[in-house]
Amino acid sequence: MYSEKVIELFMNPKNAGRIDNPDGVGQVGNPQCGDIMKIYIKVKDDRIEDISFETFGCASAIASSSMVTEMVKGKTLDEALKVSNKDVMEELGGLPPQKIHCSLLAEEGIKAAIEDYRKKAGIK
Amino acid sequence: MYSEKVIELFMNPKNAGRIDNPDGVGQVGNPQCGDIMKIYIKVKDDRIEDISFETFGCASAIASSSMVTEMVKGKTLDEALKVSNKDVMEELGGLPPQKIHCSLLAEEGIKAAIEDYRKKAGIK
Amino acid sequence: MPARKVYLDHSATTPLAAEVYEAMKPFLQERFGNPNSLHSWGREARKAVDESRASIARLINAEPREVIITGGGSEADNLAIKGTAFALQGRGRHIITSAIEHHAVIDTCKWLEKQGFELTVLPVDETGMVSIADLDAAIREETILVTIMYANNEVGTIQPVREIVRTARAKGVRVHLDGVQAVGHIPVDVKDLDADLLTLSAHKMYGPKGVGALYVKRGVKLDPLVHGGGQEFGLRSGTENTAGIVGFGAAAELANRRLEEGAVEEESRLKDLLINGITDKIPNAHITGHPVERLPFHASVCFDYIEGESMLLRLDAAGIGASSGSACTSGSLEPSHVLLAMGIPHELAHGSLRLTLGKDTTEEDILYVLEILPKVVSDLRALSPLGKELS
Amino acid sequence: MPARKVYLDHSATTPLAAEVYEAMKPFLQERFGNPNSLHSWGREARKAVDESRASIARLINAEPREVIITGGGSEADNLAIKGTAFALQGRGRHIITSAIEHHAVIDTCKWLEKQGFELTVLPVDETGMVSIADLDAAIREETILVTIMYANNEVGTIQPVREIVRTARAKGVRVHLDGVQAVGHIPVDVKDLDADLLTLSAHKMYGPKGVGALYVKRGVKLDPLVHGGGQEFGLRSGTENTAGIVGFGAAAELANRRLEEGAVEEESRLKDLLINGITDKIPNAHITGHPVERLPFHASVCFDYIEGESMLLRLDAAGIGASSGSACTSGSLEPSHVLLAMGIPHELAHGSLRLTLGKDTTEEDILYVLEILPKVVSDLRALSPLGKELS
Ligand SMILES: Cc1ncc(COP(=O)(O)O)c(C=O)c1O
Ligand SMILES: Cc1ncc(COP(=O)(O)O)c(C=O)c1O
Repeated sequence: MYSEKVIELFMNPKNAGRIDNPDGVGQVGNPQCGDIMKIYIKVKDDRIEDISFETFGCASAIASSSMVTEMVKGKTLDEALKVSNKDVMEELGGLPPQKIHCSLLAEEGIKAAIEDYRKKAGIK
Repeated sequence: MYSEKVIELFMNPKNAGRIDNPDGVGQVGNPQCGDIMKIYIKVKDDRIEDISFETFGCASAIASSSMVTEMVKGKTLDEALKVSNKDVMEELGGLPPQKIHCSLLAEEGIKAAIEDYRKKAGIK
Repeated sequence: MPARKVYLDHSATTPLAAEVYEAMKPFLQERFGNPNSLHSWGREARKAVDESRASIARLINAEPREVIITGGGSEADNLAIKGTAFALQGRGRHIITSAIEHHAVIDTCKWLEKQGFELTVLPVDETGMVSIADLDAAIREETILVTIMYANNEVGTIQPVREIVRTARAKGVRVHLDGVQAVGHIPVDVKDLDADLLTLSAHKMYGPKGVGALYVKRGVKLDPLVHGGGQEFGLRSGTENTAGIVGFGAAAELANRRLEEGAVEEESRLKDLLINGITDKIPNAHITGHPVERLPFHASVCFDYIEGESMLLRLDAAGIGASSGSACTSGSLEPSHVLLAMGIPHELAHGSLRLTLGKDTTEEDILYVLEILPKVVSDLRALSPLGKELS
Repeated sequence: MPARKVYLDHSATTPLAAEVYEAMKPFLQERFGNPNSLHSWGREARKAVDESRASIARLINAEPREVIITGGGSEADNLAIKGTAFALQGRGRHIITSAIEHHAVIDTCKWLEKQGFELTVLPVDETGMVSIADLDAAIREETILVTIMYANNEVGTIQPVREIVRTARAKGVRVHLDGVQAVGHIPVDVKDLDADLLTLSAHKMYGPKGVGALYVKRGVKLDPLVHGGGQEFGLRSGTENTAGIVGFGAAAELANRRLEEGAVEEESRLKDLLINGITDKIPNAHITGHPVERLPFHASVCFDYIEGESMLLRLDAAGIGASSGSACTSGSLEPSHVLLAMGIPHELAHGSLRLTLGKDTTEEDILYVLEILPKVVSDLRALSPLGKELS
């Protein structure tokens, strides 16, 4: 059902946990639906210098979180905003149809974190 | 499904065939229903001296024919008339429910042959 | 003990092929998982089910997604017919079938009649063939389904399925074919046929009993017959019979191979040997079914003056397994509706015998039958009061 | 490779017992006859089916004639409910069920609703119990069936079946019990219960998948679900799955023996060890289902802050097979209707875990789970944004 990559990242996720004093935090999903993703970012020179996640959800939600944080780390915010759920899915080696929303959550999580950062920084 | 006795009599029926110049012949059943039994008797001193059958029908019809002819051979006509389908079934070690009509046919066959004899002999 | 054991009742059921049993074994032992489980036990079962579905699909040139596995051929017939009736009742309530269907089709149609559906039963000719003109004339505005068998189990006649499908579909009517006797034995290609629904049964093609399938063309909507957990794409709920499905898959592979290798032609040659031997050696023997358009493994005959069950049991005593459409074999009073629909008189229908060959049938087997059968027939005729004027 | 393989998903399916497989073997090989055939191949198959039916009947104290073999538990549920609905629709069209039924019952009832039947769904309390007062109040003049499960598959709660039957029958209403999780595991006696219909499934009691049974009390009229050749006393047509039925019979014999020997008590002891270990070692763990009236092999729990599927896959990586009522395991959006009906909030229901023991489960297995599970839960909690204020 899951690709090896998904299982690997789910078992050994990268960038898991919290960052102290993050510059931006995005939370998407809701516990009723069984998925919450929280993304923490540190931004320096308009780049994502550090990033982490906390996820309540299934294996593909956790793997998608881990994957998207790896993908955007070091990117400029505008580059990061271009990472789509399709890109995440591709890197994961695909997701089962009923799990596509997990990759969408990952895309939205990054967007929410960046938005939060920009709002706090007074950037429009 | 069938008792050993039924199978034995079906495979090696007794009293099968025709009797030359029978004193009475009874035919019961009809080919539409898949069962015809024809009983031939020779009568001497009001007793069934010889008897035979021809049967178109299933194993239990053939076994019932054979059994009933054995049972009435040597009996007086009145004794023979008392042989019921239950008696035939008992001697056969039972019949499956949907085959009970075969033993009835045997009972009726004997009755028909005796009736034919009595009619020919002018006995009421 | 008989001198030889010769099983000639492959239309009733076939032995499980050795390779099919081998394929099933692990799923009756350590690979016992429920395919719906997420853990490793479940995943290996799911994989096996998927692969088997693909094998079954390949046999009939369908997509795996179009193969719905059921608990047998009868259930698949019921699913096709009731599933259509309940799904399309808003559009119409008229169903067309034929007079020589299997009971799984007839009795289902009759039950629907009691629920307010209308039924047209097409007659057949003396070879067991449906007429395309009759079918065409029977189709009405409210017709939602034509259900006709691919090949008949009692007399082996193969219907003009291509024309049946074409005629129905020209008027936009859905077609179900009961392919239980055909699939695995003659080439069946659903893409080529363009039928909507096709029934298969594993145990008629060297697979296990209790598992069948319904081919459901993509886009064809059915109500499920068995509701529940939503297995089989929502059309047949219940924990999958993994071992059975794997066996069905292996049987489909075997059938594919046999069809490719032309193994069926040898069966057909032996069948002709048998049929010719019977008509040569036994007077008053009437071959039933179509002389040419018939299943390659199927011989059926009616003998005057004797009754089927007694033939079967005499043959059985000699080690030969056969069947009959005689009323006495079923415990009912009427002989086979198939034989009667073909215009065979009652008393002759009572004397029917079916001999169906299989992949392991040999020429020696046939010669043995041709040695035993004439004697069985003449012995029983000697016991019979019928036909004596002729002998 | 995990250190150990521990299968704790016996409510999903059980391994086939070795003796069951041994009993089936000949019917997957030389004893391949169709039980409806008259010849020796058929007769030996018929004998085996009859004997197996008697074994199944003995397990629930029924008469053999009252046991209708089907292609699984789901089909038996469908037969009980639709069979009653169609047979009794002239008398009334109201059906009563509960909020925690298996989908084979719920979805069948919902389909009947679309066909014009009326449905009352009884609520349950926080332990998963139906209230007898609710049931009594729901019965109306037009009520034709009460269908309630004997024991629940997700939380193990055993219903007050005796009172359910008594209440319904006092008002002349037919009762169906889905006994799939109960039969073979706790004593079930249909004479004592006086229920009309009871569903069984072989693969939940060390028998094969794809075979089940419906107990139909003598005199209870049903419409068949699968029409056709008239097998199973006219209630379930189709060539009998001989090997499967023989396996079911052997599984019934095994279950009878285990129940007599009290083998279930050891299972229950290990289950308590597991439940107590979980609540001792893991904070914020909520045992679901009834504390006492539960299946002896059944442990179910919800953990705060984490989601079921991820638990399953982490456990699976450690060699442990378990299941969950999380939405993510089924691919739907809503978590288990059973947990929600018991008043468990959505987010907690997402964190459900079911561990169901079997006849081969050992104390070492349980200790292994108690070593692995706390770490899986705490690792996943460390990944979760929820509940962080508490830790
Ligand atoms: C309570 C209950 N009813 C019915 C079923 C369906 O049984 P089967 O899987 O044999 O169709 C199950 C198991 O899946 C069950 O747990
Ligand atoms: C033509 C036909 N249709 C349907 C069936 C029913 O198949 P099954 O025995 O698998 O239920 C059979 C065989 O019994 C058959 O010959």
